[in-house]
Amino acid sequence: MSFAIETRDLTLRFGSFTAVNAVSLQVRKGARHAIIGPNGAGKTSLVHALTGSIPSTSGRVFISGRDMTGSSQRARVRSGLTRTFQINQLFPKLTVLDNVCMAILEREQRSKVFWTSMAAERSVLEEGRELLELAQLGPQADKVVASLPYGMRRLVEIAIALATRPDIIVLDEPAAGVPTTQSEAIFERIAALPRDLTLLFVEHNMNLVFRFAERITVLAEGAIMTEGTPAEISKDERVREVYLGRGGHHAAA
Amino acid sequence: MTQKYDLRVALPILIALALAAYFLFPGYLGLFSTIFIVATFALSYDLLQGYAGIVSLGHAVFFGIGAYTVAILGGAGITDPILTLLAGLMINAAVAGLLARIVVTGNDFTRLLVTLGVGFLFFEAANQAHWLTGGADGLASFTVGEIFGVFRFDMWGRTAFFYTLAILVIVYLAVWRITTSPFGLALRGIRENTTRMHAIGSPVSRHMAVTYVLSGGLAGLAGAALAQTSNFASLDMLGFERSADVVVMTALGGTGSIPGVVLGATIFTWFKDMLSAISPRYWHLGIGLFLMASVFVLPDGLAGIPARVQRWLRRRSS
Amino acid sequence: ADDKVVVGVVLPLSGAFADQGSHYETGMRLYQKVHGTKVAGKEVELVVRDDQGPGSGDLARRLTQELILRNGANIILGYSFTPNAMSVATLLTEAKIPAIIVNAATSSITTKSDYFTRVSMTLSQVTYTLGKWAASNGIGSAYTIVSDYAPGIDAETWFTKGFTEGGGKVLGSDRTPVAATEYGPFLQRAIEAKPGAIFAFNPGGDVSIAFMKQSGERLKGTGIKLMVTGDVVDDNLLPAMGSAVQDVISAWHYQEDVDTPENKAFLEAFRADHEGAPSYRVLQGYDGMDMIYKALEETGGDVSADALMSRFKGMKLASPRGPILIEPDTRDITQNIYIRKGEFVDGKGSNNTIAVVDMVRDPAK
Amino acid sequence: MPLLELDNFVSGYGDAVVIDGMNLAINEHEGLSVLGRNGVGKTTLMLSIMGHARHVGGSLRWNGDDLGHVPAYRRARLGLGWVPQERDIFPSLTVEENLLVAGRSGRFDLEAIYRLFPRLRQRRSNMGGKLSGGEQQMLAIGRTLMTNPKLLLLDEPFEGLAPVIVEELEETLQRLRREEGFATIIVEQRAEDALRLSDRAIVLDRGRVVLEGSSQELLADFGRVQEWIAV
Amino acid sequence: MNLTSLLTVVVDGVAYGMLLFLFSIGLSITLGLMRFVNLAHGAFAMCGGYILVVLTGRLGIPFLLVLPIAFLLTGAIGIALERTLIRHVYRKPELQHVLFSIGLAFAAGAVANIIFGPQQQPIALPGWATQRVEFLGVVTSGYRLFIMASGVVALLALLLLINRTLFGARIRAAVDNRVTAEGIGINVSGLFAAAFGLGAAFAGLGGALAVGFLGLDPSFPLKYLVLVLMVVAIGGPGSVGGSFIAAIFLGLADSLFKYLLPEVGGFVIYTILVLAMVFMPYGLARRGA
Ligand SMILES: Nc1ncnc2c1ncn2[C@@H]1O[C@H](COP(=O)(O)OP(=O)(O)OP(=O)(O)O)[C@@H](O)[C@H]1O
Ligand SMILES: Nc1ncnc2c1ncn2[C@@H]1O[C@H](COP(=O)(O)OP(=O)(O)OP(=O)(O)O)[C@@H](O)[C@H]1O
Ligand SMILES: CC(C)C[C@H](N)C(=O)O
Ligand SMILES: [Mg+2]
Ligand SMILES: [Mg+2]
Repeated sequence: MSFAIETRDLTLRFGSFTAVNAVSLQVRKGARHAIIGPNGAGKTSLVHALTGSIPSTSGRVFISGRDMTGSSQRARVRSGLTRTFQINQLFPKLTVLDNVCMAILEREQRSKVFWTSMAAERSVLEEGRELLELAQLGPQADKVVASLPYGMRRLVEIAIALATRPDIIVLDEPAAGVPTTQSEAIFERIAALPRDLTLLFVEHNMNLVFRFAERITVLAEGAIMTEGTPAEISKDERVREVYLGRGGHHAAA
Repeated sequence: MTQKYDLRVALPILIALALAAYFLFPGYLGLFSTIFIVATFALSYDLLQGYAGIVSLGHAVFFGIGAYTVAILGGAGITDPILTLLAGLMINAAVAGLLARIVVTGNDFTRLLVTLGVGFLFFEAANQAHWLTGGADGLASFTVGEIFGVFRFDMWGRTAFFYTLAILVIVYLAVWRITTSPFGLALRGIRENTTRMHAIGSPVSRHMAVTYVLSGGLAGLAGAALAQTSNFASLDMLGFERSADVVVMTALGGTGSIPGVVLGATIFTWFKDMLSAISPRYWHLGIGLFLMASVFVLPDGLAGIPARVQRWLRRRSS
Repeated sequence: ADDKVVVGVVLPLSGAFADQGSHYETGMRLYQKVHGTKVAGKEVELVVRDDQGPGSGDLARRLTQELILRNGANIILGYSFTPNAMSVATLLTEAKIPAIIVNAATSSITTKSDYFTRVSMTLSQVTYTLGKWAASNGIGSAYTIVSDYAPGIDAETWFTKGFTEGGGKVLGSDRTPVAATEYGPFLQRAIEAKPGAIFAFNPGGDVSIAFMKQSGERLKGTGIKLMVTGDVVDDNLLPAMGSAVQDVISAWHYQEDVDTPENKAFLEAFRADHEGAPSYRVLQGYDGMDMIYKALEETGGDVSADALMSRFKGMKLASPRGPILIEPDTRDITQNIYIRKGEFVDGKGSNNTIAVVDMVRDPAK
Repeated sequence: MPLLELDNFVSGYGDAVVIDGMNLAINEHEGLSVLGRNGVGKTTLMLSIMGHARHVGGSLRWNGDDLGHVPAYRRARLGLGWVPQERDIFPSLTVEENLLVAGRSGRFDLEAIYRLFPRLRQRRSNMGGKLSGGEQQMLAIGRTLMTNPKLLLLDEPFEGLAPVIVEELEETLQRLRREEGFATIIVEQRAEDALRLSDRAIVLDRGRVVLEGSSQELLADFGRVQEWIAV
Repeated sequence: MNLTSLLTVVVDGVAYGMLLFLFSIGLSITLGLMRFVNLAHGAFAMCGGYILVVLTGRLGIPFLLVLPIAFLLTGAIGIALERTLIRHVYRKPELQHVLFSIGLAFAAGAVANIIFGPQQQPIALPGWATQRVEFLGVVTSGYRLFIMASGVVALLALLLLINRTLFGARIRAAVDNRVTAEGIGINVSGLFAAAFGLGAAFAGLGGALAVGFLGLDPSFPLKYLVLVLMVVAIGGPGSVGGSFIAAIFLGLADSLFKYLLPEVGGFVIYTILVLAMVFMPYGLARRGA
């Protein structure tokens, strides 16, 4: 079968430092797949290389079976792969609605239109509002992003990504900086996304990982250390040693 | 909200003030035309810097090419003002298109210097191409025809007044339309967060290049209008000082605000003219102190005044 | 008002060229101090505006327009730079207002409007004369170094013409960036060509000071003479040049040592409230006013353009620089050109006349 | 005498009052947790102690001396150490420079920090802005330790750190308190973790202390805490 | 063309480059380290120039003694301005820096015009400076040699200060995040005053040394701005070593092109600038921020 994401010996170097080292990763269509690993293991770097934010040094990337190795980030987005950021990357002075419309316009190739009014983009605006309703950001639509509490800004981060109508969405620590109660809400909302959407996420909150992931890949020093189901991973001695620690974690019920 | 304000309030006020000035100060028509031209130029720059976030220290290149286009065509017998005006627009858009690649790459700081360097290269090239541009002597003996074959540019500057005002209004509307369009929203996105724009698949460099082309073209209109109304084109029109002036005026007015920038250009030009008439030798002191003070008194530029007044009123009432 | 003549003055008074502009104004004011502000029963009023230097032809044009329309100027006196003068040509023609060019030196300006006349000189007049003189005074070969802009090219062309017509040979010609302050490499090229002399022109002020200092160092001991136009070694700049002026040959229409009674009076008036030697620019401002006063005297105060222009054409004046004539056909100036040699004695430099070429007409017309 | 003492302390930004009459004292060896929902003023409390918010009223004393008009950098030199919530790594400095600019003599020097966070040693010449999220967090903590503070203010210090690192860091902090007389104030979203780490805790709401007690008590009666911190 | 001529031209170029370095290094400190877009750099340089003119010319104080005075006095003026006005400008957007410092440059020029008049100032260099120096056929002047020596001394002094102490790192830290910098005990406002003073002092010294080459009049503050910006940009803002290499490179390129290919003279440095910025966006010192 073909994978939503497949990498072969994907490598990313910064100067002489190898952040991602010959990673061969396969993520099935519709999977809920987590990547964990020590700080600086290369998780975010892997996300960069996958999405083309930073061009990879060597190896290949396939998205929905198509070789996208040399393609621009734009091309990858257009083929259905979207990401969010570990540290919010929003348009802080714009309204929440404008934030998501920005992505819809790009998707619909309307962003190059400079001769008509934004107000005339009815369908875009409508879709934006619908999406915000879905993300439970409806009441915030006309607020400026900078005025929102952190947790809600985290949601906008995800809403923008969804506005590109991705087949595959890569989330980099979506719950970072959000209080426990809220982070669970965020994950529940993510989990409720359509099943045919492929989900790859990086997260340090093990409660969330073990609760929501179906498969886990452990990255250490840029390379894949092991991969398995949450139950397998939580038992793995090496993973405990380099990452989970003595406290350990168990697959949630 | 401010976007509607720009169109429904600020623009009519601008036109009304201009017309009032025409009748009240008939001896100042030349100055008014200059102000309209400079404001047009500033708007073209604001589109680039205030909306796409591309700082440039070489924007006068387009102004100058616009002026030379008129002068050279005029010398070759093509004298219809509307025609040469449009030629200024097109040629500049083309030149901007060629330059866009090297300008768009890099960061703010390098753009500043790349545009600066490009500006000087054009200056030097125009200086050397004596046969075409008249070198340092400039071009003065070209004909400017009558608008629609009817309105001659008279020495009192009446035709020039209405002509340059019309151009300003058209460019005002054009910039307003561009910045309130879907493309305008994308530009704001680029200014606010380029990383995210890339991540949603936006062709950031292409958007910036398109802005550069639009902005260059509009700047060409301003330059062409100056050559037409002053029957003259010379090196300084694409020189560094004009580029620096436009940056200063835009900042003074408040980048990213259309009426603010028009006001900034007006006040800067008018203030310079007034000071230099009062003290032809020492007026730099006045303009210097004025600019320094503006940083403290008007931190958001002239465009920030309404908001400050509002805040002040609110504080008083509460 | 009928009892007033308004002279509109357009000069660079701020920025990099403020120094130049201030000299012309000094000359104009000096004239009024000596000869009073009234002529033919009318008060002569100066309205001074700043055109900021060569970089603003359109501003010069607007200022001129405003002086005419708003201040009611009857005549314009000004323009230090060619482009600024060029920019007002069509305006003058349309407004029918005479203008006396106080400096701008490109030959062709006066052909652009019938209302132009000039009280300074043309570069062709000066450099052609210098070229001729050099060729017939023992200099067989030359190398030219001029600033790369229109006046520089004028200077190169006309020097070369005069020099080769006189039998000299130009071994090489370099053009330098206008604002260059580093001339070592150019001088080195010239020295290698082993010419009898180097001819140089540059735009005055700091650039010329830098050029002179560096050539002073470099040419010492090489036996190569340095020839320049007089503005490069303006009397007024000599204190800043130090010993570099020693032995430098130059051609110009005025310097402190001109021996005429008018010059004595002029210098005396100048020294009453200024230090050092006057720049030739002071003289040009002074003579510009003289032209206006003489014309008004003759017309009895008639300020109409035709009356004034007809007096200017063919006007002869006894200027401090010697006799001058405004050619009736070209409205351009004919005057003596002095060949001078620089000397530096007791810490003070001067340009001393070694030859006079009488009444030179602009060879370009 | 307490190390730090707030007496009816009021502070905020511009016209807005955020900390509204706070009484608080912290002694040597003591560990205090500060809990509360988003936006109740936890960060503002830290900023106020450091001298970065507007002091409106009440007093703030350090070893008995009034800190009211002492500028921020002097407070730091007196022994207040603060790890900002946003990490605020200096992006144009290398990892090592980030540490060195903070250095003041004492127990923690470069070597000690590198021992605590070996990862930082590996990345020592990387630019601060190019570190991974967790590495930045380590660096922020390390940088503050380099100032050898007596009172450590930690604003959500465990955010984005791998579980093993969190464990190690917790141990280190406990040991420092026991052995060196350090005092710590920790703001933490994971209330239970925070309580396990501290001796005492306060719960804030709208700039006031609404619940206070020893950590054990509060852990035992966690429901009451939950009331104040759940959304 | 022969070897000694070529060498003469190379020496010219190096001397010119050193002059550019001395002239621009102050800006590298204020713009590069402090991120204050100081377009009034030339005004401080002019200040040094007038100090030189007044002290040597009118008061007859020896040239070599005047240089440290110009350095200190300009630095003091810089600190005074920083304490009163400029420190309120740092935190404003960069365009406001531009407005403020351009305004300052204008005002400074006008003040010089009022005090000293618009004319070029005579600059009295000591005898050894105007001396022609010939070595193995290579011709240069005492002044050029002195400039070269001064450039090297300034380079070493600044390298020591910035690389061997934490001065530079502390400034960058404070610029990156003022609140956090204060939070770790850095006296930011004192540090900024010192750094600005240092930048001004070097501008004053550079100005005092440069006027012997470039002349001095009230238009000085803006006249050489572009050249100075270019050196700083190509060198990489804030990098002393980078500025040094860039300045020498520009000086040499300028000289050699003038000598070998004078036809393209006016284009050379700007072409270098554009190419450098397109291909090395962070300048020679690749410290991307
Ligand atoms: N642009 C860069 N230049 C140099 N090194 C970099 C760059 N970006 C990341 N690195 C280094 O690459 C390594 C991997 O970083 P990455 O951000 O991928 O880690 P991570 O696994 O996401 O860690 P964390 O869990 O802390 O977020 C880190 O050591 C980091 O310092
Ligand atoms: N710089 C500021 N200016 C004005 N108001 C501010 C500023 N910073 C914070 N606030 C306001 O002060 C209040 C307290 O904010 P603070 O950051 O202290 O909350 P917090 O408890 O740390 O929240 P979080 O859990 O999200 O970190 C909030 O209402 C916030 O909007
Ligand atoms: C020789 C100079 C006085 C010429 C003058 N700069 C001009 O533009 O004409
Ligand atoms: Mg990461
Ligand atoms: Mg907080």
